Amino acid sequence: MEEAAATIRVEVREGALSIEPVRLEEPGRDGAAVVFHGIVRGQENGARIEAIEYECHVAMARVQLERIARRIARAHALSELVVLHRIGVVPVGETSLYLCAVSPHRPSAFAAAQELIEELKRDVPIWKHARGAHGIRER
Amino acid sequence: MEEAAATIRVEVREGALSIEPVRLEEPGRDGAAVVFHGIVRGQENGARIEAIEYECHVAMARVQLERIARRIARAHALSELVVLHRIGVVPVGETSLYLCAVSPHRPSAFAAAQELIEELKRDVPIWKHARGAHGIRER
Amino acid sequence: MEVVFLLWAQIRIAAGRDRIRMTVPAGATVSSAVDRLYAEHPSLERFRTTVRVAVGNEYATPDRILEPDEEISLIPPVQGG
Amino acid sequence: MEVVFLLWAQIRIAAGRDRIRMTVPAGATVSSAVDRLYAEHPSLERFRTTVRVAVGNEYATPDRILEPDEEISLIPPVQGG
Repeated sequence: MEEAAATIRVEVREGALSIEPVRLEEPGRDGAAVVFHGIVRGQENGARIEAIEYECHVAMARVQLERIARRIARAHALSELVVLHRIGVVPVGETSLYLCAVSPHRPSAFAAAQELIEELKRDVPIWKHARGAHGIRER
Repeated sequence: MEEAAATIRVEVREGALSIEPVRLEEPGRDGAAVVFHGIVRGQENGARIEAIEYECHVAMARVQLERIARRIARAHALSELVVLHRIGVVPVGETSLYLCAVSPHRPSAFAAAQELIEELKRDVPIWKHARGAHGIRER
Repeated sequence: MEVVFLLWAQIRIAAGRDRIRMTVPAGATVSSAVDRLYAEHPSLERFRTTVRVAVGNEYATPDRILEPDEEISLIPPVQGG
Repeated sequence: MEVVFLLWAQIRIAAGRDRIRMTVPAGATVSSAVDRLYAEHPSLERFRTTVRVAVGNEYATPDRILEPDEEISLIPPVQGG
């Protein structure tokens, strides 16, 4: 069973993320689920902010993220991998990046989650713009 | 704010875990939440099983786990740390260990989660007994 | 033939627009088109050392041959997550 | 004075019970009490190299002095998570 391709869900879009509780597709196979929430902080370069606006080359971001997810799921023999990136305006305290890696084994789930974030932060065309208390922003 | 002591919740007990969605106590402070589910697999040493029965020195386990959690929360400047270990009979596919580490920063949340699991697996007095399809077990 | 440069983040802001159409010789490579862009828009030259170049949805090598109307993105360091 | 050994997992199963009361001299150390346990219950001796010893809720060093009625746990390699 561990050789089968992983179930992968990748989304890059505006609006609150559709985060579901971890539910295993095949109970008995998997021993570990690692979930990550990347959350918008209230400070950016020392200044108080109210939100981050994420600019995104959406078509390219989806292609790149999908490829990264597929490569990492295979490399770590994951069973399931969900990656959701919210774009547009994301208020402070809300999740901009959600990730869930399910695997038979714990180390691979942790390694996959961390690698995926590293690669996302290197290759997926998304940029941040801080939004201050008075809606001041750079464009 | 990052100097304040973390909010810590540690539980070791029978019955399904009281897992709540990640909710931040202080929005704006935290940028990362790492959640881990350790799940009972359907195989143990190559044989099909139906459940794991976790034996536990409960009083000692609570003391040890609480101390590990406190040390790790401090070492990684976490904001919140939840560790729930289910004991007694845990059916295949259900969560035996739940962990949530909330931090201003991503690397510390990941490091804390993984370190906590390592230390738990070294020092917290809990033992596994496989339960087969016919309820056969070793005691 | 015509190609389209898509500008993102600080490059978009510096240029004051999100795309620049440009005429290049048929068979032009990514690097020759990019050189021409910087020559025609010298204020963008300062981004040269930090941007990566994509064609369509894929990062592209400098010797990649362009087709008519392809979209060339100048990708400043990304900040997702 | 009396102390109580608590037996866990494979040691409990091997002994067929979960505790053994034992009389030790006042001021006995953990290591002297454990030595006496193995002397009186040689079938448990084989666990000696893998168990860790706790008193109450804390792991204990061999030279730890015991108090009356303290609980000494023989902790085989743990398997939580």
